[in-house]
Amino acid sequence: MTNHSIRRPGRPYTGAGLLGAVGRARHLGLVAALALLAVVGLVTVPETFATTSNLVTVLALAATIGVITVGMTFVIIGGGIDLSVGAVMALASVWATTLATQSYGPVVMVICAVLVGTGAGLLSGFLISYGRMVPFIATLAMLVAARGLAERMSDRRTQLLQPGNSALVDLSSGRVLGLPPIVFVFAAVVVAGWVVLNRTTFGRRTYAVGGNPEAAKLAGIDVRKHTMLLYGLSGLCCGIAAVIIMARTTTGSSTHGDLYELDAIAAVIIGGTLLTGGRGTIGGSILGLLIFTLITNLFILNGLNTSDQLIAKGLIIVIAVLLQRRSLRSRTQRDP
Amino acid sequence: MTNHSIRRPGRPYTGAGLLGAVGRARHLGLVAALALLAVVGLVTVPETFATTSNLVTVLALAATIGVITVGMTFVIIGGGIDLSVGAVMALASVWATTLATQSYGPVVMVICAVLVGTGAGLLSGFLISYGRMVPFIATLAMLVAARGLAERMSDRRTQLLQPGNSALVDLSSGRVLGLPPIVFVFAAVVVAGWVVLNRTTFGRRTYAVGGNPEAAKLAGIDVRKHTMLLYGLSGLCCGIAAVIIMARTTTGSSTHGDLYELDAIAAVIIGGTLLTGGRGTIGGSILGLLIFTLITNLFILNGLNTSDQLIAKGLIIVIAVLLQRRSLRSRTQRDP
Amino acid sequence: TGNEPQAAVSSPAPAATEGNDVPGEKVVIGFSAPAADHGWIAAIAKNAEATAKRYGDVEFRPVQPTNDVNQQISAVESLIAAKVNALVILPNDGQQLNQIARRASDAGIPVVNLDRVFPDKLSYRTWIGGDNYGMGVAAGHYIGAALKEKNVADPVIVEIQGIATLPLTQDRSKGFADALKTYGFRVTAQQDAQFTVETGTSVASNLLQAHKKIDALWNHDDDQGVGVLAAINEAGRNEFVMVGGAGSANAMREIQKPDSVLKATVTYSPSMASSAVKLARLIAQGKGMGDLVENQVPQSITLASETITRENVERYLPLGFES
Amino acid sequence: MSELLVMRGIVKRFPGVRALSGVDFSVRAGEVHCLLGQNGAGKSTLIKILAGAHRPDEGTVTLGGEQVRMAGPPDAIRLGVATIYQELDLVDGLSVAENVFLGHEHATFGFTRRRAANRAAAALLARLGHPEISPAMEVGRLAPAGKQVVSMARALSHDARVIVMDEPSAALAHDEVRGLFRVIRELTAQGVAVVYISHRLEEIREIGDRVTVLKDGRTAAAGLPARDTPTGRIVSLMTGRKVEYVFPPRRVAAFGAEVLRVEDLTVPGVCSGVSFSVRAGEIVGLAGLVGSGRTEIAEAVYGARGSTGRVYVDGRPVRRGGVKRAVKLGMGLAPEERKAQALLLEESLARNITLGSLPRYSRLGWLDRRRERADAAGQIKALDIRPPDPDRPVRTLSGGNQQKAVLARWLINGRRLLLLDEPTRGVDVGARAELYAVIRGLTDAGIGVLLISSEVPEVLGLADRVLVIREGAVVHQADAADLDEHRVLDLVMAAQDGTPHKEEPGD
Ligand SMILES: Nc1ncnc2c1ncn2[C@@H]1O[C@H](COP(=O)(O)OP(=O)(O)OP(=O)(O)O)[C@@H](O)[C@H]1O
Ligand SMILES: Nc1ncnc2c1ncn2[C@@H]1O[C@H](COP(=O)(O)OP(=O)(O)OP(=O)(O)O)[C@@H](O)[C@H]1O
Ligand SMILES: [Mg+2]
Ligand SMILES: [Mg+2]
Repeated sequence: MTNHSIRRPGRPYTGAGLLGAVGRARHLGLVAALALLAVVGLVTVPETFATTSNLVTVLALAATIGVITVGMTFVIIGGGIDLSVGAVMALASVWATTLATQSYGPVVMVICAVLVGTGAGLLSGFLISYGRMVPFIATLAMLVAARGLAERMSDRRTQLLQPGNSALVDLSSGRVLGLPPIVFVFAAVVVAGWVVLNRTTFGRRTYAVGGNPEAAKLAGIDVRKHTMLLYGLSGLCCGIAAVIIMARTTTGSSTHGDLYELDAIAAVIIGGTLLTGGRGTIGGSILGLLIFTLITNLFILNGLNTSDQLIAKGLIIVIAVLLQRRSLRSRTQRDP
Repeated sequence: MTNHSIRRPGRPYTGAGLLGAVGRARHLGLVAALALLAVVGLVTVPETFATTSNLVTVLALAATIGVITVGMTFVIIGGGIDLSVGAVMALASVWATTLATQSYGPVVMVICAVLVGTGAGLLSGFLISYGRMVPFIATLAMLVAARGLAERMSDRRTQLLQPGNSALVDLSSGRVLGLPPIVFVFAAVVVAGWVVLNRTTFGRRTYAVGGNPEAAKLAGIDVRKHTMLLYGLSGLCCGIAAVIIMARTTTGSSTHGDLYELDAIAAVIIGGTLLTGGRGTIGGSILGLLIFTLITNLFILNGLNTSDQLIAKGLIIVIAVLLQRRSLRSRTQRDP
Repeated sequence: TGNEPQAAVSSPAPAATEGNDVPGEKVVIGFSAPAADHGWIAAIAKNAEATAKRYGDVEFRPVQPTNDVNQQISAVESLIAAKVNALVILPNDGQQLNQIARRASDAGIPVVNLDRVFPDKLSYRTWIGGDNYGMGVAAGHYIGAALKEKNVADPVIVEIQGIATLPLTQDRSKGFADALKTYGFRVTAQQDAQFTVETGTSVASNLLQAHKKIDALWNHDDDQGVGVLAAINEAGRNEFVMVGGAGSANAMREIQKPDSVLKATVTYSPSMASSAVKLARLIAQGKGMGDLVENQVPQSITLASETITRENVERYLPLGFES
Repeated sequence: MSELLVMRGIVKRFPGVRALSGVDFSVRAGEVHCLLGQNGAGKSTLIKILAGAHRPDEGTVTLGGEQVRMAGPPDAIRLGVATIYQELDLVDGLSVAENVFLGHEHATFGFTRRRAANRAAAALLARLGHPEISPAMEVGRLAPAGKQVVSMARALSHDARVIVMDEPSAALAHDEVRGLFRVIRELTAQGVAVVYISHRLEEIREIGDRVTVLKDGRTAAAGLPARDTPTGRIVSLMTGRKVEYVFPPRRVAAFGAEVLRVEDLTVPGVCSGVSFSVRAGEIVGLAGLVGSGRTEIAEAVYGARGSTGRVYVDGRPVRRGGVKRAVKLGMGLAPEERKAQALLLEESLARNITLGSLPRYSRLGWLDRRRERADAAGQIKALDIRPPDPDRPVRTLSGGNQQKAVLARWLINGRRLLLLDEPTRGVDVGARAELYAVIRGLTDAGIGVLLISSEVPEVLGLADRVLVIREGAVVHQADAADLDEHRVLDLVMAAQDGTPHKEEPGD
């Protein structure tokens, strides 16, 4: 309508077409860090780094935590945190690989994993929104309980996929357009997450609930229900991640996903999402995750020794964040 | 003037005398949970639970994380978080047990551990306050780097205390008034922490820095310096914890303190300190920690297996928090 | 105990294998193992590397050790992509890494499976590892015999496991229980630790409270054993016999002390990593094992679990790894 | 008389905005110097520079004849400049005394002397006329007015030469402002210079000596006599045009059907047995003192607060189901603390405006962002929100414009009933007149309005009917035309000795 009249000239309306550009600017530091890592890869291990198979490896490795990171981004933008992701993924993988479930075939297994994940997420969400528990504690309790339950169910053993269910394994070892299907699953989750966050009322409400829950409530948003759904969403992502990890390892196990919560949260925060909620992007989280994955990959290719890797990783995190901060600061200057 | 007319009667301001009572009421849920655990202990394992030696064991177990929890309470009240505590403790223990350090005797070892801890803490603090890094990320980087450095220094071996330095071990196996000295160290740190938090300008300013950094800045407080010092304090506590763990295990090792950060943060939060900063008590954190330690003790006394322990632990956390929430709600009624 | 000067890499002197040690064609050996976050695994990684370095014809390519299966899969993938001549893999979990090992084998890369076994024999060329069940059996026999000798009836036997979710832990416990059964004994209490000193201390100090009188204690791992011993000393307890596991140099020195509760340890030697690298080299170069008649390296080699006591400890000390 | 404080050519730029572009400002010892200007004129920015919280890009500050350069708030405090900020700058978790002395505690070797601090704080509070506030009480448990008093006590706690007050009366009730003025007179008698910012012209007339007017980051006029300058001149200096500071005419036509009906509403411990109704096209004002429970009544009506009793919108009950149902039935609330309760500060203006009406722009959850923006832009234009940039984060808007954004949220959404809690708090004269017109315009469109305001003239001028609330009960109800300011003040402050005020039937 008459929008052009009220826009300040020098500051173009960030419409859909420009969103990319803004996104790029916002994540400049991350992209720079990623590029830097790529250059390091090309210089140190030119013959292995830039091969298709290595890139596929990186993406396949990123897929599991990547899917979880998408859910985590929602939860953190919504002002919460989910420590239970790794454990819930493990529980879902164990539940889906019990002999009873396996007897129904791969489709039921996938449904089972997704349902278990979503259910566990909704339960955490219920404790948080209706039980008024602090997210940190509620999801910590869920972490502990889900691992315990997974150990019980599996009798602490690794549960192999039955030969009849090898269709699931094809998700990882098969190739579609030269890529393993799990990479497409990962991509689909990322795209879906982006769309939901940026193009739907659910996403818009997520920012509101995280940014100012009181205001959201008074604006007529059912903050509690929404909060519960956010954790349900995170659980759903854990269920999908469980399918990926089953495909990759051909097993369900209570040990899967150990400390994934830290990696996922770190990726989200490096990606520029605030732990206080209300701000953040899926793109940033995924960039953050790719940086972590690429660091690992480079270390592997270069055969660095672990202790040095850890030290280097610490330094790289600091540098990436300082880079990003610099690029942010130059955009929005602050007072002293 | 006529102001009394504008206050509705019947709604008195909580005066000084009542503050204590409120404080006690604040931890009612925790005390109840602790009492409940004690009752469970007395009923299920009467002959072993209430013995002096078992209580000493619980206290000695609590000592390491307990000391760390005190520092963590400061950091969290100050609006931050410190993920590096376990790793910094490990680094301090390794540094203090290198042959070079050990050759100077136990006093130098203790000083070394404390200095290393404080130094690492100050470095994190510097990155956060002057480098403007998010605390989660800066201390995660410190976690990773400190573990790596500890592994390097120790060449991934467990470093035993030399026979000449067994004075350090006496801290744990000796007895003063029937208790091992580390319990007194623990108590001293708790008392010192309480005094600093409640009776010094540093402590009171910590609430201001965490609760409303903008207001603190406008009141003339050097928020950045204070923030850095908070992490230094947390590091100092890690150094002291390193001394305790060296005394208890007779070793320094890069594997010490794995996941202590989660336990310490959980204890602080269960104790009623808000992750958003500005509120919290040392007493609550210590109660929270004792609950955790007692749970583990009870489980082992009862011969429960770890999987069941995990499930039960999850449930107990939920119950303890819900109990506490109930006791809180009855004090300050809120809107739905 | 990294304070002592590093003992020589624990691998048997290359006496009879002289012929095999002469340089052959150049081979690249990839190596992947869990994160070296405790002494035994650290010794594995060190032994493998040191052994490889002694051969001019071996290019050793270790990848980032990790405790995350997902990452180990990627690490092995990258080794396959790099077309190494042979792979030595100590998987975090044999079943979870089976698929990727199988892919390596299918790609024509011989896999030497170290320690934790792949369920599918098509996934590896040769398996070499310790005998976890046998370890439990050895510990059970030592304890059983000791208690029988003292004529203890209905003894309190305590077991401190390593990481409970590992199949090897379950094997060890089963062997232990089976051996004890032959004496009419059973395990009174069982708790698991994490293979680290500190978890050893906390689990042990709680267990010592749960049982005011103990007759025997088996601790699966000498690394966490340092912590277990610290807890025992702290509690001032010495009424029982303790047996360790793995055979660290530190445990052996402890066994040498007459007043120590640690009376024995059952071996699970990280020297297997040295052997695994040697085997990988031989396989890649198409050689057999010198002492054997066959032209090729055997399909599986199980190390014996030996019991080290004060009587024979001198002999084993040089083989002990520094935890 | 010589100037104690002189600020010359002050320029301050924020990213994308020039908040101040050359301000001159000077204050004498012992005077009350009022700073006036529209929302966003740069008043707060100027005094933040004076307080050391912002560093000026250009310009000089001279204090007592010496040019000073302040690196941060501590420098300003040391030089004798104490400030009461517009945004409450207290720490909820600390006690009253600790807040008062934050940054300059009573301490020996770092150990606090709490008894001394409490005594000193109690003395300051008594001086401010609030001996009932306990120094040991946690500030988080105080009502906004109490917090404002603590802020003032903090400013007094410094031995200041200049005390700056940025809208100190915004959260205060009528009689509390009186107490504030008494303190200000004491201060000026001692030779302290007071810089006083307020949007209430009557206050300026009463307490001010001289007036400086800011407009668009420049000094429009300096050193005008506060009492004698005609209102019209001040307003036109501020706004650049002539604004009639009058209330729009009431509707004479009959009101429509009952939009809101409240029966026997009880919030435990706050109010009991409150019944009233609002008709279409009617503005019902709630008059009362701070703490009389008006906010709670509005929140309970809105479903945001646990209560018993019955609430109907257009005859349909609103109970259980909370705010969501209230919004669905056509209610909208503009809460009292806009930053804490209404705004997503980091989000854009447009997104804040459409927050209450997302379902309007969604089909199966999918957002029609084009229509959303268009509507938001329409409201920005209609309410003249400045700057009219829908993408600007709300955080960077001035207080009055933020308030307009909150109103816009509900205007966009075709409400049946609006609950406005202190809608003009912190809003400048010009914008205020616009808001009055907007609110009146709403009723012309058949919307019912429940208006809460601590400014009695505002309630009387804008409302059609007034309910007087005292201690959580409706003590009087009458047409606004039948009441005057004195009568209302009598009613709200009546002593508790069984006052003879009878409840009169409405209309
Ligand atoms: N931190 C900031 N970042 C960007 N812009 C700012 C910032 N602070 C203030 N501004 C802008 O500077 C201008 C002056 O704001 P200021 O708060 O000084 O106005 P004011 O006169 O105090 O208004 P009010 O009467 O509403 O309080 C406004 O346009 C505001 O949007
Ligand atoms: N969440 C709360 N907890 C405890 N007391 C509260 C709470 N909210 C308000 N109060 C108290 O309830 C009383 C009524 O407050 P309310 O805000 O309704 O007054 P009001 O008439 O709206 O005044 P104002 O002009 O400040 O809006 C006050 O004494 C206030 O301190
Ligand atoms: Mg202002
Ligand atoms: Mg109010």
